Amino acid sequence: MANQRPIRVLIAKPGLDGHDRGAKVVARALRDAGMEVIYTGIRQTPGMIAEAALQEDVQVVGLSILSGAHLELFPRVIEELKSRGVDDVLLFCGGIIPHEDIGTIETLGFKGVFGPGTTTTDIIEFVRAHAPVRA
Amino acid sequence: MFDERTREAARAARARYDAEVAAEGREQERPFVTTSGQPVRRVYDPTDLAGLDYERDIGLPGHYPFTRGIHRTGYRARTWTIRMFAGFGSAEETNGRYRYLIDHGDDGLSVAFDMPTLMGYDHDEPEAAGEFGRCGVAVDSLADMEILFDRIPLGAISTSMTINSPAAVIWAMFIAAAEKQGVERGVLRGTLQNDILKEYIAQNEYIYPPAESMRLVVDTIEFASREMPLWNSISISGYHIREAGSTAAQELAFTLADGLEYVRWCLERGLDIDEFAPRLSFFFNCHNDFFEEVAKFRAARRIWAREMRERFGAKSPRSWLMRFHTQTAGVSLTSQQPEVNLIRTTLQALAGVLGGTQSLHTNSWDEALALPSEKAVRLALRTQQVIEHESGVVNTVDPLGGSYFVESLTNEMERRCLEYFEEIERRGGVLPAIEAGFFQSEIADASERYQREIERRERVIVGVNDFAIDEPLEIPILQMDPQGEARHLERLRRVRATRDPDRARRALRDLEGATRDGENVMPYLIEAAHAYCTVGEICNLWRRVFGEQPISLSI
Amino acid sequence: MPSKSNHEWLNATYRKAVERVPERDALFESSSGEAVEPLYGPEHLADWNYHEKLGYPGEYPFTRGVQPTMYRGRLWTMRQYAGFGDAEESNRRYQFLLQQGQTGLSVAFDLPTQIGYDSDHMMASGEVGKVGVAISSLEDMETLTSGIPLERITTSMTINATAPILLALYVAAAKKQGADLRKIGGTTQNDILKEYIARGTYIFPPRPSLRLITDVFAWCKDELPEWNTISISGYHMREAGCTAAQELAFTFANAIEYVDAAIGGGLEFDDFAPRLAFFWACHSNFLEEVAKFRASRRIWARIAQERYGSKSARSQMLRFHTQTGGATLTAQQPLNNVVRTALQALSAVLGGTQSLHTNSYDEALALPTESAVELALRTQQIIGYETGVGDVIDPLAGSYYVEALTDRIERESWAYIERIEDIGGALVGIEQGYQQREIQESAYRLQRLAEQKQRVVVGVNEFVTETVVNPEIMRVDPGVDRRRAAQLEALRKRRDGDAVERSLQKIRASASTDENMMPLLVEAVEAYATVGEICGVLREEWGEYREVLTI
Amino acid sequence: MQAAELVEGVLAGNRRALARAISHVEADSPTGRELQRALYPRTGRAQTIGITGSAGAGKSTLVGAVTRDERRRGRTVGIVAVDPSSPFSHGAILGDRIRMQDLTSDPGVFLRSMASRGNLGGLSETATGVVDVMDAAGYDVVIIETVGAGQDEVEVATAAQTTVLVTNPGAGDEIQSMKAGLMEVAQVMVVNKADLAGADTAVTQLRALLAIADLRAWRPPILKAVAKTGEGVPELVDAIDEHHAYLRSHEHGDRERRELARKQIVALARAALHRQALETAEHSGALAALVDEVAGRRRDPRSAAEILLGAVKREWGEAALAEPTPENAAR
Repeated sequence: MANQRPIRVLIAKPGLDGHDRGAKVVARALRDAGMEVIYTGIRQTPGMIAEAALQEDVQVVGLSILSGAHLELFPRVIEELKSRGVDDVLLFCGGIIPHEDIGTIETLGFKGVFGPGTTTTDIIEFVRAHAPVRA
Repeated sequence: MFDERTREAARAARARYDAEVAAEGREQERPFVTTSGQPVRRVYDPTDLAGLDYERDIGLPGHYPFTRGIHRTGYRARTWTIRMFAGFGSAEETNGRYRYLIDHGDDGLSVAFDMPTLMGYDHDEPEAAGEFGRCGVAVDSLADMEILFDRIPLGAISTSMTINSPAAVIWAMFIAAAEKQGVERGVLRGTLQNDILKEYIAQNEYIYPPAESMRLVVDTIEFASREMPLWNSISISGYHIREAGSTAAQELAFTLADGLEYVRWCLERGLDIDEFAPRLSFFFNCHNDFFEEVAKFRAARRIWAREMRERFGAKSPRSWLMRFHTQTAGVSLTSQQPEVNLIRTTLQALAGVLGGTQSLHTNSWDEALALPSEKAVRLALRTQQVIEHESGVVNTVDPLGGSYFVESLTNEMERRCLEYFEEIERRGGVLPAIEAGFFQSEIADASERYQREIERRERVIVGVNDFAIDEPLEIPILQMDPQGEARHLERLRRVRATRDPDRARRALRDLEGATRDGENVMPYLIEAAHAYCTVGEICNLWRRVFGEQPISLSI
Repeated sequence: MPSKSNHEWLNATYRKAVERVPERDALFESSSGEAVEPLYGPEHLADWNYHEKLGYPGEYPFTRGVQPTMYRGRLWTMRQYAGFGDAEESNRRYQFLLQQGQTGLSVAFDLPTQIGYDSDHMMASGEVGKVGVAISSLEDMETLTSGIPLERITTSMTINATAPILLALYVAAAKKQGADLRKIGGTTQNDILKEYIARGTYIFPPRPSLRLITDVFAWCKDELPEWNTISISGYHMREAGCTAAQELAFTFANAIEYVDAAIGGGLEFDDFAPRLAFFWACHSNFLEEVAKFRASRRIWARIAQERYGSKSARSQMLRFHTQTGGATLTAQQPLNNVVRTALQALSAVLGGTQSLHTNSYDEALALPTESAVELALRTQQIIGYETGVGDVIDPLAGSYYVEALTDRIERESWAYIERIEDIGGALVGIEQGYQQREIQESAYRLQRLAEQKQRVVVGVNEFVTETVVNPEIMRVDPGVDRRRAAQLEALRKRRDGDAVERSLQKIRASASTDENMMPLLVEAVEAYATVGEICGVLREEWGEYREVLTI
Repeated sequence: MQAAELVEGVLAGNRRALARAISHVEADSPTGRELQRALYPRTGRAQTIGITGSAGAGKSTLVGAVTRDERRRGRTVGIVAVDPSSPFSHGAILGDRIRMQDLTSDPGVFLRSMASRGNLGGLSETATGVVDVMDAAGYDVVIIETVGAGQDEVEVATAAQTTVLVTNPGAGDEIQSMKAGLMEVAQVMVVNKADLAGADTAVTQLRALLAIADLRAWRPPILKAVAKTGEGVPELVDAIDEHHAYLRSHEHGDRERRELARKQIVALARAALHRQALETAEHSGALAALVDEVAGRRRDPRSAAEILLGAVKREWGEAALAEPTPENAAR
């Protein structure tokens, strides 16, 4: 079993928003799908998120935000990741994100943008399909 | 219901409470009444149900007197049929709309016809000018019917048709269309509105005099009870009475009175009540006054069951139970701030469901402005689906049963209905009352009262006489296909040119003979439909035989 | 009584009917997963006593409503939660809502304000004005309330960790308007326990937080008698996924914690209890929600009378605000949300709410636009003016189902309340993550039910349409950060720095005492000390709370 | 990054290299083995601390408090936090960062969460290796915190030089029923949440248990602490330091370090043996046949186990003859 490597995912809530229902439901579903989920809790600064992604050497980073501050916070998370040389993680996000912002967020490097009503199955499949393989 | 001691205690406490409130004087100074003008008390408690007997007056679902619904399983086995009334322009366009609705979860079709069709004219007659496809689909012959139901399996879906004076003709064409699809008439499910009495009372789309019209209705009922066991031969409709401005109590009373009148005519024809009564169905409006509407539906079932069993001695429980379709109230929609109509429709639909309707049409929010757009119709459909799947009200049968207020209001609706029955009887029955303009004037009075209340702002209509805003409307209006009418007329011309002229002539001749001889006209109509005789040809034939009812009848 | 019992009917008739046409493959259950029976009848109310269970409106146990006249006297207060950007923009929105017929204000603050950071603080970056209005100083509060007569309009403020400071700001602004404080009405949410459980805008550890709350109770009793000092909220726990019964139980357990703290601080129950208010969610299960509201009044009346020996009816009556269920809104086919909200609003009214917020249909996408807010308000007006449901008090009373459901929710709630008591109370439960875990279990269950399509969400897992919705959405002016920073900089230059420093020192000194902090807070904000500065001092003194992992 | 590059990065204290190296070691991949071989000679500088105790004892909070104290003493800290994997899905939720939020942006702290990944001992087989990598990366102190249930408490003793056992007031029954073995692996005992009633009773109970335990030269101190406020934590760190000094200087220290090495080898070998034996058994097909027989009541489970073991031994005998290198046995 030690040879089986579960996918490691970081689930984080950037900013000050405390509504963590979605983040927790996703964390739990990924766990139930056999992944190792590092859950950081609420009120994470972009620096904290990037540092966690680095130290935990995750393959995937998922951000949840409902406050509408995504266009401010997401670019800063990307910046912090880059400054640490973390350039090979799969990024996705979820929350209340207007459709017209999706393009911008994708340009930042987010491969999945999941709005309300997304099933956890969709997210699990997305992570399985796109998580980078680590030797 | 409650023991005497409980009620006695409640009476004392209630008196104390009422006195306190009166002393405080904080209630608004306005009459607290239902839309039917019935006063409502501030609070209802067991004292209001004195004399109510559970077994006798409420009972169990699926059991006499059906107050709690006609199905033992309520909506737990099957929810109501979502049936969206639709039709406009040519048969091609309407067929497209039907297939769209079915794709989005509509369970049953409901056909709206345009004015020429409703009045029995072909679209190339001068009376039809300018009316093509405006408020429904244009149908002249079987050729239109075939297109209207193209790729729609008539054996699998139920179809309701809102048609009255020419009901027998349109029905014959429908049966012919199904037969051409290879579906036997015996398995067809659906409803024919076919309610001529309410046309004289409220909607005015009659052609022939009452007695002759009634004969055609009885023909259809007879034919259905013999050959089409799954078909609702008539949908006795309060909807239009209500839309014309009646109160809920009047809607209830006049509709049930009409229903009883049809029963009498059928009995006179010599039909067995248990043979035809199970196929009678009803159609009610659902307006804003939430609890009054729920009570109306519950009372309707109880009254009908009692009348059928007690008065007419029907033996079969299936003759006792009232099945009905509901449509939310078109007149309650406003052209001001039209999105707000979505809310009205939602609440009305909920009342219809809590009242135990068998099928439901929800109006689209833009209908006060134009024919509904596709998106608006879909949203109306979603309204029903949200109630069905998300509100949980379908989980238990008759969830409001027992409510002091609702039961009390149900009793009250029944009482007022029976009062109207007596009044109608005093006037010699439904037809004499129609001829004397009784219904019409009652409705006119109610309508005027309602209008006055609005104008004096005793009754608030949100966005109309209060909370009004001044902003231009931006509504996507449904555009009809400009080629539709030409295409339709070309088809009508082609039908006349290409049909077998002898078969058509013979069919019309035989129909006339049967009409004059008092034979059931249905078999002759079906043959005429197959022969591609047109609606106008048939209705004009009857105009000659029966004469026309002058329009001066109503006040 | 019927000759045939429901039980017999179920076994004979009903079962036969189901054999012929089986029940739909659907969940017949309440939000707690309890089965809903096919039929409710008189036998469900067999041992049921009208006077014990219901009584009359305005009388113990208040099941039928807290006022004798209810909506025949006055409709509920239509109170739309609003706020975004800076004080000036929000003030404009309030003026709009008041013109449209809204009858009370409800202020949403941005996250920095809720968590005690000024708009120019590093932690506030990107969040200023996003989910509510940014208020850092008295200057902002004056702008926010400008042109709104605070003596006449009641204001509800959704603010918790920093509630005493925002209340101080409101009071200071009212004083500047020349208002009589004895006439100032409104509500501060001020409910920190549910923040630890579900909403997350806490700052300090529980003990000092509870002290601030009881300070507000005590101070308002004398200074601001018309103010609802706390709005003990189930809303956010429900939004986080708990069931209706849990919503009541966890909220009452929190209420008990507050009351005990206040009594422990030397207050008399009947002195402060009349100013306690509650705040419920209204979700989609139509009749369960009605039953929940009715049960909540009965439970509180019993807690007040039996647990605290209350003598005053005003302390026993549970008054509550309701908001329709934000979590029930879908981003797909957003107009369906109008339907949901209308149904939920009707539930709340049938349940006898004192005030109501109806969500806008576009809120699952972004902040609501003005036209969506207007439609949400119209929803309430239609219920109030067109449906007649307000003409009769507690119109569903007596319904076998509704009464049985009311009893059941009450029973389930008591069981939870007792379980929390056994743990050692709400606070201990929170520290152990008990409530959090229970809520997550329910949330996860709901999610699974939806994914397995056992629970249909129209437009999401059934009746799906492919069309992309791209409605007009509301955006907060992106320049608000810079503007706010400049405003604060100017303010800090302009004000009397020494006075600010002195007032902050007093607050620091009082942190370790049990002195009532409210007068000090009023003094500080009147000197134009900012929310962030005051919280900064208290953070240094009390430290910060860290969440408990409960997944 | 290749192994050589990683080794260089780890030794230079590059955090990204360290994180990636840990992943390899945790996965027990060939690169991971290579890294361990290359890095082990560069370890031994760090003070390694194991923190164990039952669920809810406040271990994470205590790790945070100890780390803060160590930082105040100017030491850098690496933390390995192990949480259980789900026995069903093998997934895990690792939430230790929540309680150490203030530490996660401190460049002198490196926190790595690990899942137990369903190993028999509970504690990840590879945790020892991860501790070594952190040691090699130059952290002055490496703390390993384990899931608090079952056998893993014993196993934590193999991963660290100093094991701290955490209990709480009111845990009397639990202390009474503690396995003697557990008592014997702890070098420091601490009653956390000592602000609650019953702290002194707990201390007395621990003392009574120690009195009957089979102890050597080092007598574990019993301390009280309140991790939440930091009360008693400096004393705890002092005690850990003392044990560290003891290992370095005392005559018994050397013996105990050898004992630790032995335990580590045995634990790893046992796990590897166990796994490989089962793999071999499944692979040979012997197991499936035996299952049929036992399920059909034709053979008793005990004899079946013996047959299985025989089959494994035969296979291994041949393999061992073919390639008798120590590496083969460890694969």
